[in-house]
Amino acid sequence: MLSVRGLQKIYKVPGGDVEAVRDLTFDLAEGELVCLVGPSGSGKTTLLKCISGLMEQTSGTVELNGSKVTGPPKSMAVVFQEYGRSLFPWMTVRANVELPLKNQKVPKAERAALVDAALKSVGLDHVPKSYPWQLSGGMQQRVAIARAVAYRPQVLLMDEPFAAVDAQTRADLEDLIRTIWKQLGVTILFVTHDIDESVYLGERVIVLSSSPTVVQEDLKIDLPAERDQLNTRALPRFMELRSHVYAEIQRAKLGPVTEQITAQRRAAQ
Amino acid sequence: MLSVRGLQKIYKVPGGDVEAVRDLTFDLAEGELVCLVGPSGSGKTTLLKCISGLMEQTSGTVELNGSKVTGPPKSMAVVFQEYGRSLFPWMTVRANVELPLKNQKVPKAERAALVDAALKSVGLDHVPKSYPWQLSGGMQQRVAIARAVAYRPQVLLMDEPFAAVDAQTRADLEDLIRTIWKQLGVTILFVTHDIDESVYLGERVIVLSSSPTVVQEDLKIDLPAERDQLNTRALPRFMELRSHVYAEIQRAKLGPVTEQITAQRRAAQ
Amino acid sequence: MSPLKRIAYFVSLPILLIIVWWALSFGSTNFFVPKPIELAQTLWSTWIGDRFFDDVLPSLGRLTVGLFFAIALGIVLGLLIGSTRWLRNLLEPLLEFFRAIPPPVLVPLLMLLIGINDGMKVAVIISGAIWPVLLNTVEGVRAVDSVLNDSCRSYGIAGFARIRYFVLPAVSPQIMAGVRQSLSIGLILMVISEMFASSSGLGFTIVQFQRNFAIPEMWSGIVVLGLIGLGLALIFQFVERRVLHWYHGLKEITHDS
Amino acid sequence: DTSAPAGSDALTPVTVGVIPIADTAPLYLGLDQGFFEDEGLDLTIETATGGAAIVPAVVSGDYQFGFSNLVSLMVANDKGLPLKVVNSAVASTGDVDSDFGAVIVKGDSPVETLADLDGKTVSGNSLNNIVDTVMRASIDRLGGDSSSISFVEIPFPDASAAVENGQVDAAFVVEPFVTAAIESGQRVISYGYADFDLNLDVAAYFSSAATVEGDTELVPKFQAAMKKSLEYAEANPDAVRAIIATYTKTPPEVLAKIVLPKFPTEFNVDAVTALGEAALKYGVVETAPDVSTFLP
Amino acid sequence: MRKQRSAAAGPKAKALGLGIGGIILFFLIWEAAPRLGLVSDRYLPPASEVLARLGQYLTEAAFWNDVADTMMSWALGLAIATVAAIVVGLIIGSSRFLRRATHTTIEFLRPIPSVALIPLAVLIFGTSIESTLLLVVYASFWQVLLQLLYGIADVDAVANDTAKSYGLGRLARVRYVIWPTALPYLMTGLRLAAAVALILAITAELIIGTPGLGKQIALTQAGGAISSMYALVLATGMIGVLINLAARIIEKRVLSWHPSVRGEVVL
Ligand SMILES: Nc1ncnc2c1ncn2[C@@H]1O[C@H](COP(=O)(O)OP(=O)(O)OP(=O)(O)O)[C@@H](O)[C@H]1O
Ligand SMILES: Nc1ncnc2c1ncn2[C@@H]1O[C@H](COP(=O)(O)OP(=O)(O)OP(=O)(O)O)[C@@H](O)[C@H]1O
Ligand SMILES: O=[N+]([O-])[O-]
Ligand SMILES: [Mg+2]
Ligand SMILES: [Mg+2]
Repeated sequence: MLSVRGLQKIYKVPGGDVEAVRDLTFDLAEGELVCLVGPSGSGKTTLLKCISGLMEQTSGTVELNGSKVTGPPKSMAVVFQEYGRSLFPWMTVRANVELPLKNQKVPKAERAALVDAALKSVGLDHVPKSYPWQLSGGMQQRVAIARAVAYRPQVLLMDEPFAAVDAQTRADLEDLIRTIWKQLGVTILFVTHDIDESVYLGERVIVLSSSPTVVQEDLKIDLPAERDQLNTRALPRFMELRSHVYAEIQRAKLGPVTEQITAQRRAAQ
Repeated sequence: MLSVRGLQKIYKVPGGDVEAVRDLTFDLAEGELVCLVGPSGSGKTTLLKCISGLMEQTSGTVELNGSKVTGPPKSMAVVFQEYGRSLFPWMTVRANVELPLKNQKVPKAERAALVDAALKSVGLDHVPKSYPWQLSGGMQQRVAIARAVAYRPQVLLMDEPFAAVDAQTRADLEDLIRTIWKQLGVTILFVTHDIDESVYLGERVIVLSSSPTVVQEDLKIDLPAERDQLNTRALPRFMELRSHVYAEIQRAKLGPVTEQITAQRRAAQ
Repeated sequence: MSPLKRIAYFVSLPILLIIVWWALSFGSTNFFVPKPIELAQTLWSTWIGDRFFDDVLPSLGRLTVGLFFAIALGIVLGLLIGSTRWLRNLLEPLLEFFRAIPPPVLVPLLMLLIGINDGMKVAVIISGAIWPVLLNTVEGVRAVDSVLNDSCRSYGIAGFARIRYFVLPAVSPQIMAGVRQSLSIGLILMVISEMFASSSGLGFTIVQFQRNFAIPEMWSGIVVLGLIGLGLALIFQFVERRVLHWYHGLKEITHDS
Repeated sequence: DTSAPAGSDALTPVTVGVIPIADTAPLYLGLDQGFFEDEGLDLTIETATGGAAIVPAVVSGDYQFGFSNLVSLMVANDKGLPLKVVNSAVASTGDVDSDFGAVIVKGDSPVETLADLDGKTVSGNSLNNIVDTVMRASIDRLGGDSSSISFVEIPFPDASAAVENGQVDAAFVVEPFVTAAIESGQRVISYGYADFDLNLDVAAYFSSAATVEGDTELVPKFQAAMKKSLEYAEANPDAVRAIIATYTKTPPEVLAKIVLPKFPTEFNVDAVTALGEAALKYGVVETAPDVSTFLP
Repeated sequence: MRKQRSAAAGPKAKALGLGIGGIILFFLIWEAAPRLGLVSDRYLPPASEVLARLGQYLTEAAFWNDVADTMMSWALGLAIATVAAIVVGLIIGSSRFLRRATHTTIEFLRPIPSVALIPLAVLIFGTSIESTLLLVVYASFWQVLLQLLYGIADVDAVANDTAKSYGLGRLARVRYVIWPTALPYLMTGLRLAAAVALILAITAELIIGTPGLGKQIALTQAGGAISSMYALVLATGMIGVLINLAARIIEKRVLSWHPSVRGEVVL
């Protein structure tokens, strides 16, 4: 369904170019839940922006359902890493979540039901009339998640969506994502820094190298489909997988670091 | 050294008040490293703002070295949860880190050395001339950390400072904080959502209840002073402690939730 | 803030300035320099009565129409020009050209093209009052937050919905800055528009007073202008607080002035 | 100027604020001919578009003398402004068929005389001033009803266009716009000033009470120089046209054709009295000036 | 590097081309209007005639003297107004008390037309350049001040808190936080004020009669030299275009970090 081929992105900045992503190739099947991990600055956000058609890649292609992505496709929702800036400060929490549905001309009653359900599922049913800037960081992030969930997209891109919430909420939200994924058959690409999370959530984990970025590893997560926070995380296979990913990330971070630095120094000259 | 007594904060908003913090009382001794955990929206950021003198509490007192905090005290540095907004987009990374030192009239050479060391310690010595908006989320967050580190404060308040960085970098930064803490004898209050992190880093962990917030637990972390990522985390005592904190947070989250909702509903009417 | 304190803030500085002015003009015999007491008397006798209905109200009517179109056009053009780079490149030099033309030479031209009527006077008001709104809107549109913009695009919010739900609110703080400027500039141009091809109106009357050496009356006319400006500012403030309440919350601006 | 020869430091510097039109040609001629220097005056001429700048400058003493139309000076006198008329300046030609100020209408306008203007729209450069006062007086004298006319303000340069576009039915203009209007096919229905009085003083030179009292020698010197200048101008129309070309932007071909005003050395007291009474009648002033004290 | 530069010159040239295209289009309409008899060419001469007259002006030293005189009043007046507005704006803007206390007075004074102040200016300063300056300064001061006040209100709460928590005092915050935040607003204020200052410089010359383009415009108006008048007006407009060009260049430099400018480079 989603196919990324030889994706390269070079940011043109005064004083030299920054090659954020060098060469990424991978596929997502319809209804897959894939986690993406990689060192800070490895180009995960960049990749998501290219996939969602918000930014033009320098070379390579992104295809969705067989057709090239040139602009933001309908039926795709993105949860941005900069959650604070992705909410409209002039709208209440409720209006923020409702807006994409309103724009899709979803009937009022159905809209209300979707919004209520989404807000409830992220534990924010008590603040619909608040404005985003009246909320804590974690609450803001959950509003952004609720907006994506209420939208019922076919493809969901999430960029570290749980970074600002507490451990318990995080666990709840992880289960929420898996539930939605299973119920609605949505295809999910989920960026996270939490290795346990990537293994717990994903059917596959893609590990990116550090910048300039390539796919370092594409790991199948062969855990049972039914997962729960206590038992799944206690499975020996879970431990194995998380250790494996951890090692990969360490390798990613240590490995090409020198190469990266020299490359950027070169670019800066 | 830092003493919080009966702290209460009520946000006045049109349509009702929000009691973010009800009654917080705790002390930090000089040179202590305390972690603060609590559910999303429990008032951690609010508390930090009151301690740093950026916001006036509704009642209660904050004392630093015996004198009441009424404005931002010198020799205190804060790393904000909204790292993106706390960096000045009109300054390069280097200038952002340098600014507080420049303002303190630190001599140029010393300043340069401090800035270089701080940037190096967070792994950003290759991008001093970039602007914050040219960096990834994790890189921005590390700039904010570098700025606090370079400042050499007596008191360091950090609000989820590692939320946006990858696991490996996070581990490195944790060790960085412990090193600085030990070397410089700085008093640190560290807000985190990562339970393992709170136990690994802190000498004490304070668990907040959910809103309206009180101190639910003040836990001494009796782990050896010398900690390292592999061995400390494998200690049985570490496991015990983290389970304890986890249980507390779960209790915090589940416990007063109904109370919280009714309170806020009341306020909204 | 208590109403009393509010009133105190409202009148303190003006009263202080009037006292200073009174003290300075106390011994003055200069014909052109007004004195507070004399001016207050003149203000009453000159503007309360027929003149209010014959001169002030029609002027205010034209001002209202002119400001409405200036603001509406400024916003609409600003949104278009700000979000379409080729349009901006095409029009900017031309607009800058017209922006620099002084009203005293522009008015005869408008007279030629539009005629001698209220339409011409309204056009003069628009020709000056549009710029602050237009420029601020253009600059605001150019600077909308990139993450918010991406959010909109990714949820397929485009076209009119994008303007309505994203661009307009996002730019509203800057639009408001422009509108506030436009109010006083509109008032100034209302005066200038009545300096030509006119036989009534507040501006016409002020100029008549000036030419006929009715100096206290002239100053009283200027005071009327100031008071109208103040009235507009109060209305504006009321509107702004409602339109920008989210912004003031976001920026932690406490308003109680 | 600053590079004046050693002998000239005996000269008294004097600044006159004028409007750069044909009416003030004698002053320029007098400067050119050295009449002012002869009287011990070092003359500087400053120009402005109207009284808004000239009157305050004279009142403040920045200028010693200024040029203004007579009705403005009557209004100032009426309002108690301490101005003093010191010298005649310009007057109508004494010819009802050719003067420097005229009421023009469109070539195909049905309006033939001032009396036909009832109920119509007429422009002047400045309302409640000399132009509408003389027009009203002439209209009422001819049996029209000046109160039925709506007067609007249109500057002289823009009036002909307004007439042509039908925005006004008639307009009072002065040279060079009279000539230009006629050339473009518009018609003159009245030479307004001459119609009011064949020899109507239209404008004057004035000073402030403070200046007059401050230097009792100054005004006589200025008057002496002005007298010579006005006489010279009256006697040398070609010199007048030549000098106008130096300080105005009137195209030479137009300048050759314009009707020059008269430059009298004495006021026509009867005409000024009548003008004052008309100003009173039409509400321009509250009391008519006492000509014996108003004029020098 | 070279490649990059030529790539950057592409859109720049295109922008310039479009801008010139816009102006040419305007001239064509202007040329056509009198030629087609929409307005009489006696009152609005065709563009070609006016351009020819302007071309003639450009070769005259006196014209350039007038331009210099006008630009002198413009530059001085704008500079004084800007500096004054910045100082006053930063003082008022960073104090809630002053903001409230001055509100009435500012709103009362702003709508007073500069032209109404001409008699007063002449009374105080005579017909010297100071009179012109007073009018220019009075009119353009408010534009800068108001924009600055709105700019100051735009300071990000988190950025301001950051500065406070690192011990940046009021002055340091003004310099490092408030100033950069307000700068985009200030630039707009400056562009508004630059045009107003030019307008008032010319209007003051026109009415008071101090030397400069305005006085020439008054002379050509009074003399019925219509093409010359429009040529001078054209010159005025062109000065406005050049001023804006300069403002844009300054803006590119001082606001390179700002989304309005950086957004145009990236992507
Ligand atoms: N606008 C930009 N201009 C220049 N360089 C940029 C820009 N945006 C990102 N980069 C660079 O591209 C690289 C990848 O950034 P990106 O934000 O995609 O990383 P990331 O994987 O999302 O990191 P993180 O986990 O920290 O969010 C970084 O080196 C960053 O500095
Ligand atoms: N400006 C404000 N106006 C009104 N309510 C506010 C404001 N700021 C915070 N609150 C409320 O105060 C409570 C505590 O917020 P705070 O940001 O301190 O939480 P937090 O513990 O930092 O949460 P998180 O872990 O999600 O960052 C929340 O319920 C929030 O909605
Ligand atoms: O202030 N103005 O007269 O334009
Ligand atoms: Mg990222
Ligand atoms: Mg927080």
